[in-house]
Amino acid sequence: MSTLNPAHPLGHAHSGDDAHTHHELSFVRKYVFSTDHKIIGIQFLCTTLLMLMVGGSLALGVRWQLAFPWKTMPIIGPLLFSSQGGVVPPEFYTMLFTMHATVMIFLVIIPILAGAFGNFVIPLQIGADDMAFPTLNMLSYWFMWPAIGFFMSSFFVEGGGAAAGWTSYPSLSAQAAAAPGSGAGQTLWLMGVTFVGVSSMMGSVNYMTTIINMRAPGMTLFRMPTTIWAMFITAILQAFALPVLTAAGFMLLMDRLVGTCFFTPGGLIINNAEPTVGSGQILLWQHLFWFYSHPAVYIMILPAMGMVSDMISTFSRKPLFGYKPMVYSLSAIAGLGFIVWGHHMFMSGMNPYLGMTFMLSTMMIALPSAVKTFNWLGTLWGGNIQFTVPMLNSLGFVSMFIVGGLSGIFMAAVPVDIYIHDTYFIVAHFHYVLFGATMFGVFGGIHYWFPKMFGRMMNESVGKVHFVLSFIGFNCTFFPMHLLGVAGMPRRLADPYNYPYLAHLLPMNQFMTYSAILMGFAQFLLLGNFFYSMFKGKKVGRNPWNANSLEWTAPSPPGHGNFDILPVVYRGPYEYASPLVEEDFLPQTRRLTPEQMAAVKPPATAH
Amino acid sequence: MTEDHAATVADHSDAAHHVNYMLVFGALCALTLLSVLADLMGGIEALSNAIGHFNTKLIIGFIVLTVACFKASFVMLYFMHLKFEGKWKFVLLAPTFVLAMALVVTLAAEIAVHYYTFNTPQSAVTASVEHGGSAAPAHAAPAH
Amino acid sequence: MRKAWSLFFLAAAVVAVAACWAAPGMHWWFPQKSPGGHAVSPLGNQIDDLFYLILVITSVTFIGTQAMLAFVLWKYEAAPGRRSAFTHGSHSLEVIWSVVPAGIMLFIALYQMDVWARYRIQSRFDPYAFEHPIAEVTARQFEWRIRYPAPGKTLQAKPQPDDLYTVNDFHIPLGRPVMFQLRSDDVLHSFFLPHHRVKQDAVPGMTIPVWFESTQTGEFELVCAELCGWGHYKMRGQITAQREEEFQEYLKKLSQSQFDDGVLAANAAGAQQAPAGEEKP
Amino acid sequence: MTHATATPTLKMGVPIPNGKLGMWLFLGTEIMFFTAFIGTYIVVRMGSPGWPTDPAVTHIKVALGGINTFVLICSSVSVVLAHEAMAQRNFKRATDWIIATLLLACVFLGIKSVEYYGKFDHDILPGRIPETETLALDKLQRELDSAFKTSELAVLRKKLADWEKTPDAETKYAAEIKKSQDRVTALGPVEQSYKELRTKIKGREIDLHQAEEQLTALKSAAQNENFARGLSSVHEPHVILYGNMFASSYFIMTGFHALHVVIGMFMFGGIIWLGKTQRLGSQHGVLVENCGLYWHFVDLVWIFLFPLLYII
Ligand code: HEA
Ligand code: HEA
Ligand code: CUA
Ligand SMILES: [Cu+2]
Repeated sequence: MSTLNPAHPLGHAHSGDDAHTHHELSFVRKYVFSTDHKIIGIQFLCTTLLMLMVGGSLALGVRWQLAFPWKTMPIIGPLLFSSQGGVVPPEFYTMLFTMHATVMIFLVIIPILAGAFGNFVIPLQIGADDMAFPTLNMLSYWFMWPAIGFFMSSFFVEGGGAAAGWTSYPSLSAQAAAAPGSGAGQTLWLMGVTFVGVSSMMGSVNYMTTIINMRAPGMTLFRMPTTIWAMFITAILQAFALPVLTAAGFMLLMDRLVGTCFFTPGGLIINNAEPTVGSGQILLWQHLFWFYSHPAVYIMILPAMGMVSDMISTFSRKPLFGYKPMVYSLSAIAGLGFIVWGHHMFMSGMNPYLGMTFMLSTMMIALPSAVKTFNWLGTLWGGNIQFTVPMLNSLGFVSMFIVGGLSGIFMAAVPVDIYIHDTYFIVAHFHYVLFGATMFGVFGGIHYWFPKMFGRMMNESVGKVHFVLSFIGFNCTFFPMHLLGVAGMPRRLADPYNYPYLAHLLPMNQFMTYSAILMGFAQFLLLGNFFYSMFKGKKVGRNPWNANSLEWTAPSPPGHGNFDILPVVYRGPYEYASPLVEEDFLPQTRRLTPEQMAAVKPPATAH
Repeated sequence: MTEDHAATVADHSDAAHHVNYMLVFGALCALTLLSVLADLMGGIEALSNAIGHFNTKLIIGFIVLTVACFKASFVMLYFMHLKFEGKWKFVLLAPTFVLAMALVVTLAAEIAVHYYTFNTPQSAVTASVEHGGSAAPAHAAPAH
Repeated sequence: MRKAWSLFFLAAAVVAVAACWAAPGMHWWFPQKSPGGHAVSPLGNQIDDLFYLILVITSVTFIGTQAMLAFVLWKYEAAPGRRSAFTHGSHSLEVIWSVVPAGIMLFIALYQMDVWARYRIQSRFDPYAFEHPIAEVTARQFEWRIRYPAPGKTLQAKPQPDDLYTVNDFHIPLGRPVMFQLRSDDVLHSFFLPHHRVKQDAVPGMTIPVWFESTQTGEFELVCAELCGWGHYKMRGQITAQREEEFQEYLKKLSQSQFDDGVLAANAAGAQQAPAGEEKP
Repeated sequence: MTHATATPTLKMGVPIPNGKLGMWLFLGTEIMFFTAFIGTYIVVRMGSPGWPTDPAVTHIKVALGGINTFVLICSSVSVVLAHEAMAQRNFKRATDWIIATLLLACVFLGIKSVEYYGKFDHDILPGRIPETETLALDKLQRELDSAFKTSELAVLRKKLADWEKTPDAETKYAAEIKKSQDRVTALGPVEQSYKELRTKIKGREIDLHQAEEQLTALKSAAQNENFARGLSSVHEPHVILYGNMFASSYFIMTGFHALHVVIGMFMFGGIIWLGKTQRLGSQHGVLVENCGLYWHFVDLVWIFLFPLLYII
């Protein structure tokens, strides 16, 4: 029995050396084409951080044009458009925001959540030695690279990168004549999205199998940390929503390449080209696209919600308030998330009765979010709050998610959406949920699991400075967007000041651009801290945060096969401040003797 | 290690349930023949005429799709052994089914029932003004 | 330094609320064509009312939750020797905070339906306006083409020889609901009147009736609100709302200038009208 | 890793191997993938004011589709028998059944390609079907032009022109020049009627029906002169309303189904290779079962495609 019961909760006694002895792998197998979920997770993390730079730089290009329209754009301008004196042409602006969103969504947010954290954390938190299908896992990472290649190369083909927005609505995206970026660039874009899709699909099948079938003994479903629940539900969302996008993508690709006409009504004369033939349906694409992409926005936040729940509980030193409601609300968000996609199409010419139905379901999705928000506050209430960097970022998540979520209510109200649809109000909304919530959750997660990844801590002070600067920069950049939206400024405009009623908004846009640059510089702190600490950070043992879940019983960093002692789980992951023990935490694997159990009668729980 | 263990479990369940595959095969063939015949023979036409105002196409469609559903359930239940699997099959397949239906039903409500005037091939109204003539008919007559 | 983080988060919320409070005065609010930035259409005003209703609800929620956040951060900052309360949740609290928001959401959802129905459901349209569309607006990269029926006639689906055409210049009569048919020739566009709070995508292959009513004379911007290619940002039109008589007068003038073969006009008005006829050989 | 220590018997999760669980989950995603296509087809079809259903127009062959359904059902049986044989540890028999399945898959693809050939032959291809008379005449004109531009006549003319330019060609290639000139004269009437037809089409002097008749006449005249090859690429001008949408959905659905068949064949190839090299063993039970599940799914998709595309 003693082997099942690790008697060293603090874990300082063993460092993970003993785990390394079995396998001798070449460098390439170990670090490049590795099948070890931890290495793959770290590969995903580094790649996506790199892509964050790319996406962020594109965003700064967008911001430049909005603040200083038709002025020489720094770096890009002289480099690419020297003939126009460094002034970017309007179609380049459309490419900038299209590729900004594409990179951020398909190459940063989705892979950093599912790919990086999902990979690293899932087997560790459920007590498995690896993923169910390690080779598939490796492939899932390497399928990212063709996508990156396609996206990046699209800038250099005739006509330039895709320019139909990340939503790629036909006919703009279906007809090569429609816009400069609708030629080869759009085709490459579609192929890129297909590869990302295949990558995610392999990942999600893997995660589902792993979570269903490879949990450690005693790890019942309701003893899983919320991170695992969130990853599980995200994987389900991916698995069942993504194939629809892939199929739609193929149809659009065929429309472009071989002349099918799923999304092309006949008789259109686009840019003086031949009239189109066929009798396809433009709105069909929007339905299929949002059938995936609305669930996708939850794919982009649920894992962060799970991670934040873990961190808030850990650093409040208090059990997660309402664990089961938290889990149910995650599922409810996912379930409802499948039937609200039409709220992106209120103004699209969709059947108005359908619009009403979608409005109702969209309103209802605020409920599980409310439950989550209040439970986070409930967890903090009465806690013993430690303001570590992960905790600060998690608090940033909660505070920003509320803003982003509440602005969602305006848009969910159809009549209000008549006015604010496709204005900066929308842009404000989704940056609040995507950057404000998810990215802060991710920043928190990076600081939180860094010691497990590398056995070292990230610098606390630098982390705090990064948080403060990002938080201020973020809010100064995006909060004013709500006001721009109310002022009626449409999104995707290269030069809004062309319209007299918007001309006076230029100074505000300049302020936002300066803030965005501040926020961009702040990210250097994160990167510096990340790579510096990887080699020079303070060394730590297994459980630097005194946390409960399984990963903290493994060595830091865990060797191949993760656990030196097969973990057995005796309780849920949030038993902080339990009266049963002296310390204020009680790991899931720690076995208590009957005497210990009897010493204090635990208070009635919510389960 | 889990692989081996589980494989034996699977073997057990297989051995326990013997399916007469030939019977299933026969049923599937018969059903296929039925749907081919439904199309080839004019029998249904006569039937629908007898009943009256029913659309022949609708009846054929209904029959062949029902037959397809039966065939599909035979394949799933016996060939894919779903009949003998544990409860997990419901957990796994129910969401897929619900989602697939949700997508199709919504699309049906939207695309198949046009709320707004739908005109495609779009009459090249403005084009005809410009290019002077050769406009396609505004409302192309259906093929049937 | 203690409690600094609580104040930090509190400050963010306070600044946000302050910015919203100051916004109308700084002209960061609804476009100001009318006093106070009110919508210049009845339905637009209803939309604004809904907006303000939701703004009140969300503001209360926002202030409440952020205050709560700041409070717990203030009160429960870690202190040596303290131990947090050991609780896994509360059933009744969960019920309260699911039922109360549910009630609020349901209220918003039901309350707004009527505005939406008036705006979109065709059987709720003003019957006269519905029967007599004043124009067909066809979006096209990157302009708005407007086709009016000849004065005194009703608009036909097919273009008529005596139809009147303008580009990017849409005149409407004041004080009654007007309906027009929205189409697109090439890609998606969106017909957006910020001052009237009207928006509708123009979909190729579809003809969509849109109605609105202007309560104020003057010229207003017509914006394209759906990405339609490189020139999306400059696809700007103009709405001119004028009194009924002026509008009819305008149509007559338009008809005259459009079907003027140059000779008549030259005779009638002398050299003034000459430029219109000049292009003809 | 402490594999050796007594592992607790408590296994979490469902009582099936990971591989099989993963396969079922994958099939779930596949269901959604095909739902997108089939759903699209259903709604587009219901939402279209019309749809070509006449087999003479669509070149849909119910009999071929029916036979293919039968073939796939047979292959489903053979694959399940292979699985059965695996369970009885009769690996030789399992291999044989897999071979049978592979052969049936080949038959399926063979029949499929016959069908595809028919469609290609009549140009029932997405984006190429005229849906109005104008488009049909335009297309006829285009095809006639390109047929004549690349025909024997054009080649001969070019040769003659070349010879004209070369100084001593008259003496050198006299016989050949004569032959070519004769041939050009012989083809004169064909060219003449081509030119007439073309002017008529261009001036929109004839309607589609007349154009079709004259094309037939032209073709038979050309046949007599042994010129038919050049005109075989000219299709009869037919207006098929909503034909493009039909062809698009037909090809995307059967195309992706066929792709799945091909992938399945590779899987079977792998198993056969294992079997033939005597390496197939009881550890491959899950593998064969998974291939079977996949193959049944392919069959399932076809079970729905068949009535949807061929019958309704
Ligand atoms: C992580 C991503 C994410 C998340 C979580 C959300 C969450 C929500 N979104 Fe958002 N959304 C996007 C990403 C996201 N969205 C993106 C990317 C787009 C634009 C795409 C594009 O066009 O390019 C978009 C667009 C978008 C639209 C379309 C707008 C338009 O184009 O016109 C709508 C409309 O209904 C909408 C609604 C909502 C709602 C109701 C929620 C809800 O889930 C929010 C629920 C949360 C709360 C409500 C806050 C917490 C709750 C409380 C504090 C309780 C009390 C509250 C009340 C009583 C009100 N979103
Ligand atoms: C996860 C998603 C995500 C993220 C993180 C971001 C991050 C940012 N976005 Fe993004 N954005 C989208 C998703 C996202 N966006 C989407 C989906 C759209 C809609 C597109 C469409 O309409 O189709 C959009 C559109 C969009 C627009 C509207 C364009 C338009 O409609 O015309 C704007 C405008 O300001 C903008 C700005 C920014 C900024 C300033 C950031 C910043 O937060 C970025 C900060 C990060 C960095 C700056 C990078 C890090 C540091 C460096 C690279 C070093 C170099 C920096 C310096 C030298 C300063 N975005
Ligand atoms: Cu037209 Cu944008
Ligand atoms: Cu959404």
